[in-house]
Amino acid sequence: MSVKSLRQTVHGLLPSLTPVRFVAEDGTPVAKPPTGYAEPPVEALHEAYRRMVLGRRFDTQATALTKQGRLAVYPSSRGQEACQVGAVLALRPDDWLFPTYRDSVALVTRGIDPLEVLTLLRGDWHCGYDPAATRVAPQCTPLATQVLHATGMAESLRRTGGDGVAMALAGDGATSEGDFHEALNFAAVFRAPVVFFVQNNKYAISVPLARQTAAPALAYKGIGYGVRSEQVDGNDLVAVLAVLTAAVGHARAGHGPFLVEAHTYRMDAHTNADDATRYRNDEEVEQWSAADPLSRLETYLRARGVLTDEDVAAVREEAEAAAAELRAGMNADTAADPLELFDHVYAEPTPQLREQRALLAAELAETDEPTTLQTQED
Amino acid sequence: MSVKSLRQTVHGLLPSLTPVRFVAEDGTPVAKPPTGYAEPPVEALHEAYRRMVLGRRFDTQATALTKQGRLAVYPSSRGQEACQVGAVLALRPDDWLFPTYRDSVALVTRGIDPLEVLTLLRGDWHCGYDPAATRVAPQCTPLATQVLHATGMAESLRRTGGDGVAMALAGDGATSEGDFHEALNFAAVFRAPVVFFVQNNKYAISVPLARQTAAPALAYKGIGYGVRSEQVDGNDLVAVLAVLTAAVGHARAGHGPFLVEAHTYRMDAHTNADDATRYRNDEEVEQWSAADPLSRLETYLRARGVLTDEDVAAVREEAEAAAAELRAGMNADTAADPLELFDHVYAEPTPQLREQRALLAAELAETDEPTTLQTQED
Amino acid sequence: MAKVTMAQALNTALRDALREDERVLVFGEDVGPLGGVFRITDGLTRDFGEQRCFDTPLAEAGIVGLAVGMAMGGFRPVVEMQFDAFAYPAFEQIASHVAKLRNRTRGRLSLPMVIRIPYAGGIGGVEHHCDSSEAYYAHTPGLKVVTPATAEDAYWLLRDAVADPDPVVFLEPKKLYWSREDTDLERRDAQPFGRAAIRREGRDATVVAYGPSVPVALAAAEAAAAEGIDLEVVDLRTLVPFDDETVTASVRRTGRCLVVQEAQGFAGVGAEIAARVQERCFHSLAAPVLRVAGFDIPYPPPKLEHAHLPGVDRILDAVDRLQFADEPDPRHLLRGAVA
Amino acid sequence: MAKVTMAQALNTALRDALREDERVLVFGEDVGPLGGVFRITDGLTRDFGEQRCFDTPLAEAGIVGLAVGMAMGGFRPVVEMQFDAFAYPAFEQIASHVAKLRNRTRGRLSLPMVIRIPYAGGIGGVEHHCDSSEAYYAHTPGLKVVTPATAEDAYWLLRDAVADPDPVVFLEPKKLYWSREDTDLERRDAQPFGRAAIRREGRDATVVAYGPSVPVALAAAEAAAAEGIDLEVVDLRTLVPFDDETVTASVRRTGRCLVVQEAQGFAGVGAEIAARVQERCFHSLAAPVLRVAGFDIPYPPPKLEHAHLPGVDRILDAVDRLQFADEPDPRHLLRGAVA
Ligand SMILES: Cc1ncc(C[n+]2csc(CCOP(=O)(O)OP(=O)(O)O)c2C)c(N)n1
Ligand SMILES: Cc1ncc(C[n+]2csc(CCOP(=O)(O)OP(=O)(O)O)c2C)c(N)n1
Ligand SMILES: [Mg+2]
Ligand SMILES: [Mg+2]
Repeated sequence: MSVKSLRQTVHGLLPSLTPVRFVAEDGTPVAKPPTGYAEPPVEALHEAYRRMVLGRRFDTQATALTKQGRLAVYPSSRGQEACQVGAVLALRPDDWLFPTYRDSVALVTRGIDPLEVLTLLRGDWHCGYDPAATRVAPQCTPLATQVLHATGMAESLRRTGGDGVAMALAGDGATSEGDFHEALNFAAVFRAPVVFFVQNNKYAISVPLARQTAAPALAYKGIGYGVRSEQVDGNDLVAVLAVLTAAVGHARAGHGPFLVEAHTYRMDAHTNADDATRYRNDEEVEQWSAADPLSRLETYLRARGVLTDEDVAAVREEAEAAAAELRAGMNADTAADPLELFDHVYAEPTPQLREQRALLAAELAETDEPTTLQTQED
Repeated sequence: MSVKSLRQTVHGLLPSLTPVRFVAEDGTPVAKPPTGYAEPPVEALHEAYRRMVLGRRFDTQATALTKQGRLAVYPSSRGQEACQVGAVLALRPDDWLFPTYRDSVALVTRGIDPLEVLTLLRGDWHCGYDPAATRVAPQCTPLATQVLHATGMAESLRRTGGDGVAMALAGDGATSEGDFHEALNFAAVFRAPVVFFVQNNKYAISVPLARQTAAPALAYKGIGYGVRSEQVDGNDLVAVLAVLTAAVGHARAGHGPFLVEAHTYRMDAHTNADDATRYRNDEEVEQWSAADPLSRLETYLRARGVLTDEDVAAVREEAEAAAAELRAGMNADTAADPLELFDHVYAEPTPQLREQRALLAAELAETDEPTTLQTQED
Repeated sequence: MAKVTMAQALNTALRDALREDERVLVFGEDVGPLGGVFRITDGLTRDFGEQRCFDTPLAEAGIVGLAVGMAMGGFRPVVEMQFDAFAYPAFEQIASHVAKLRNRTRGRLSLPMVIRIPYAGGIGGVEHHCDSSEAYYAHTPGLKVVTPATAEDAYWLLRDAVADPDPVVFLEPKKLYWSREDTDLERRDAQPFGRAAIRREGRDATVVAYGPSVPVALAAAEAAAAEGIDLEVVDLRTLVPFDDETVTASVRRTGRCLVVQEAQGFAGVGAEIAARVQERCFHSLAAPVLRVAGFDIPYPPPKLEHAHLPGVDRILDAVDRLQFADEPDPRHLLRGAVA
Repeated sequence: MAKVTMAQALNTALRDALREDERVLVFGEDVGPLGGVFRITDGLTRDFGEQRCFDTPLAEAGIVGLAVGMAMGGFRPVVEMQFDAFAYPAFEQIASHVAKLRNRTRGRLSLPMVIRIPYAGGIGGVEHHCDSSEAYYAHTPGLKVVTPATAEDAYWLLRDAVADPDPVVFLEPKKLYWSREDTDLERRDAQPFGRAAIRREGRDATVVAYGPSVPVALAAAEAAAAEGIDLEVVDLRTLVPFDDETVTASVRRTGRCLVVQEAQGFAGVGAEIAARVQERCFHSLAAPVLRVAGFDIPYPPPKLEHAHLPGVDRILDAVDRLQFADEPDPRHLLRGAVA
């Protein structure tokens, strides 16, 4: 390869020096729109706005449920709605999504029943929705492990001849895990159609970005694998959707994986159980309030004349109705039968599990309790 | 940070577009010497030449011993002597080296008794030399794990106030492991004085580089961690020593870690037990013969008038003597007492190990064998 | 004497270790300003500085691998894995290096380091946060494996672990973090490292437990006492080294033995205990050594963990079976019923 | 009937599986053109193409994680870990995902995949190349764990494993790769998956073994026969599921039981076997269930492995102890002598 074409290859892999942005924090279009990315059509932005409102309402409702003691734990993604909605809207229904515990808003946007989304956090079962039907993997807790699964799924999709794409979601902290590295490398070597979408929300629980990496930006990791990379303002839905659409298109067209880093911010603590005052100050949080993705998009769409007061009111109403439905649903008892514990370990229980199941069944019979126990929460 | 200084940061981290080289394959100086690296003083090159001859002779002797059935297995590094000698000569005796199974020539160059180097491969014990005294970690087999140890050691050196440096050796294949990634990241965040030296010999056993990575070069991994990086012609001792000296100097001066990729070639099979004809052809091997690091340096030094026929003859004689000594040493029985198996598991054997030791002692007494068994090889 | 929680005892142990030996370092994920998700390292960064207690990037193999290098370099790292299942990424470093370095080098290098792991269930944690992973470590020669059941032991065993010349996997039963007890940490009443403690003396059977199962075993012993059965409860404290002497002596005295563990039973530490007790006490045994363990299933979701964890009733049922006849085994009858 | 090595049997099993089911894929380190370092995948790339058998980058978590995703996507991956200890980097993927995905999703997703691991010692391999790691997997619910001892079983168990709806850890005793036996792989005489095989019938005691220990147990049985002791040898074949029925029936018949394993003994699979045999057969036992296992040490260097591995003599010594009295245990006498 000539030095010139090498230089081109290198520059083709590196991200933009500054995050791609279409809309400024105040909701006005940036002076110089980014080159190389098309602004999504207005209907898409309109739908994204609606989804963000619904997502935000879901998120605040879930947080409220923890405060009322009706949900054990919830990792809020308030402030990250542009990322989570943008990610889902960039995908087709037949693409696969590999989310983390933080990505409940993405799941709701994908159309999964909010109650099923909360099954894990209510403690009823490990995954409440049907991953095969929704093409959404179970929300993943062991950090970065799902990035490999997404790569494997993408490789399956590539081999089965369609043009499906897989998208892995991961946090800034998760990029430090070995699995993240192995996934990017495998994807690049196999040219698997996978998009790695890093929501850099500046913290991994209490650990700030500067303690996580010394890279100029996480998007600079791509070149080390030969993976095209980009960084984007994660609180600008227009930019997120534009860049992710390009990334998904790149993968779908057979050009291999794509890494996108979104700069965003986790407005709430890590979960309701966390105390963020121990490691960050209010000023920082307030500064990021000004960059709120939802009001930014609202201002932008209103200024473009494509979002009316009625639209806004209608979406809010829809969101309130969904929140009310969620609250109501949380009253229903959904705990599993303890004997189900033995049903899914293997396709058929082993002789050992049959014995153990019988033991538990006998105990349950003895204690005269119904096998479906009342939950303590109710 | 301004866009301009960002751009500078990025370019400061990226490696040269082509490998740094001082001496062409035919032993003549390159037309345009690389900028930013000083050619090492002639005495250093002279000493490097001597070490390379000794290393090459050690390596061929070890391979010969496997053919005679006097050594179970040996992973040759023939063709990589510029890397292994350059690495050691770039370090001070109080720096630490973290080698792999492939780096026996580096160990010999470091001054470790060749017999002690071969203890592992003779099957006598896992590590035959004293790592504390030599400041050379045991040769590491689980790939890339030692890169983390080197980082930890470097961090220790940094904290204890001296200016010691640690160097980790790793192969191209090892860069795919998660531990490689985690080590680079930790080192960058802690600014640990560690040099990561990747000997890219184009194969990981049978797997060629193109199946290992899609990166423009492995050195492009550095920027994703904020680690300064360089690539070098690994068969040009002058370049290897120049770049590693700079890298070690960078770390020693407190500027943090440095990643160097050397492009070289594994002339022999993975080990004597491997059959390289299954996965590569002779032409490729022959091509690389022309790039031999030893004859290249010899030609270069002779042309510069600093290496005479007498010098060459003297070094060869020294090498032959060392080989003869090694052959003789291999006749001595060095197998450990079976009861030593219990001695180093913990500082003090547990009660369980004392019982087990007694069991074995009783067995050995019963079978009337001396506790130090004759080795089968003898 | 003051009321102390296990969490406080652990925090105090780290403080005292940091104070007494400048080679001691504490690091891991969120152990710095946050004080760890369980606050075991609370205030350490503030009081000892960032050089002594600090956050690392998020990578467990990295944390353990760094600790290996730093221990080689003369430090005494005490690292935290945030939860049991999140130590698995470090498994290679632990099994292939932490456990083996001393042996590989014939004792020329050693790794005085502690890997602290909040472990086991009972706190309503979601998947991957409640694994009982002790068997993985106890089966790996070269590691010492510790799990305290009391605040006092937590303090002394952690001090012992930090001072130990060998690597110690220190398993903290997270459900006991907040249980309080009266103890004076300044005075060592605790057994030496490597010795079990008889937490309750009894005549009729020996219950061997460790870590999170000890309080359950003690509660069961109280309940059994009400029914006229007098159980001896042995708390192992260290799984490796194993205190054969105390366990064997107890079982030879009582003639019966029950082992309790939270972990899934198959090939767990309880299996080892049962195996060695019957090896050593066979002719003293009036009944087989029985085990009460977690089921051989992935840890259940929070609302079902009560069905999985060995509780007082399940222990009492097993005590009832300590006199059973070989044929028929009631479990085989049950099994016929469901097959 | 033809002479077949275990290596050939495994290769044939992979070929037949690749041929019969296009969802089957073989991948890992060096499994392509090289045919694997043990040549188990010899010729597969040539005969089935790069799409069906291919090399991956060098990263075990990556290989297993990729397999998880591909199994979710409808494939049936058969992956190779190059050696036992080099599967440890994949431990998190195996324990937290491979073992759990079906359960987490209530059966909506399943992972029909096989993780092949050449394991255990006896070939003079250097450190990290000879670990007996079966207990780590057998202790992890959700995995099936298999280890063949004959070429015939290697073939059929691997076919069964590939066809199984659940993930299987397939442990290949590398020292048996080259042992030949007369067998016709076209005709299935092998037991069903999950059942043990009685390799030798005997009256006096049951020897339970698996994988690499089976031939040693059989050799010991021959030697014992010469001394007038008639040993029954049970080959477990699958560790999970465990065939209690066969083992229990045998021990109830013989009244004595000895368990043989190469792995370090503490909390190994042998402990489980001993524990469950005495639980189920207590009143049939004339002596404790004894274990002959590897020592609790890191695997020795090549020249010392003979001292570590359970051999015929050590098994015969243990057989002698099957009639021992509880007090005094000869090992305790020994221990007194060295303490
Ligand atoms: C392997 C592993 N280690 C540790 C944890 C505990 N943990 C849960 S979330 C978290 C922080 C993750 O940070 P980041 O990746 O930035 O995602 P965010 O929570 O900010 O969305 C940690 C350490 C885990 N889940 N998995
Ligand atoms: C974790 C791990 N996986 C697999 C292996 C088996 N193995 C030994 S050497 C090797 C190839 C290494 O290639 P590379 O890193 O390029 O180094 P080279 O041998 O070429 O010097 C492999 C796969 C290992 N030693 N460790
Ligand atoms: Mg984050
Ligand atoms: Mg290589």
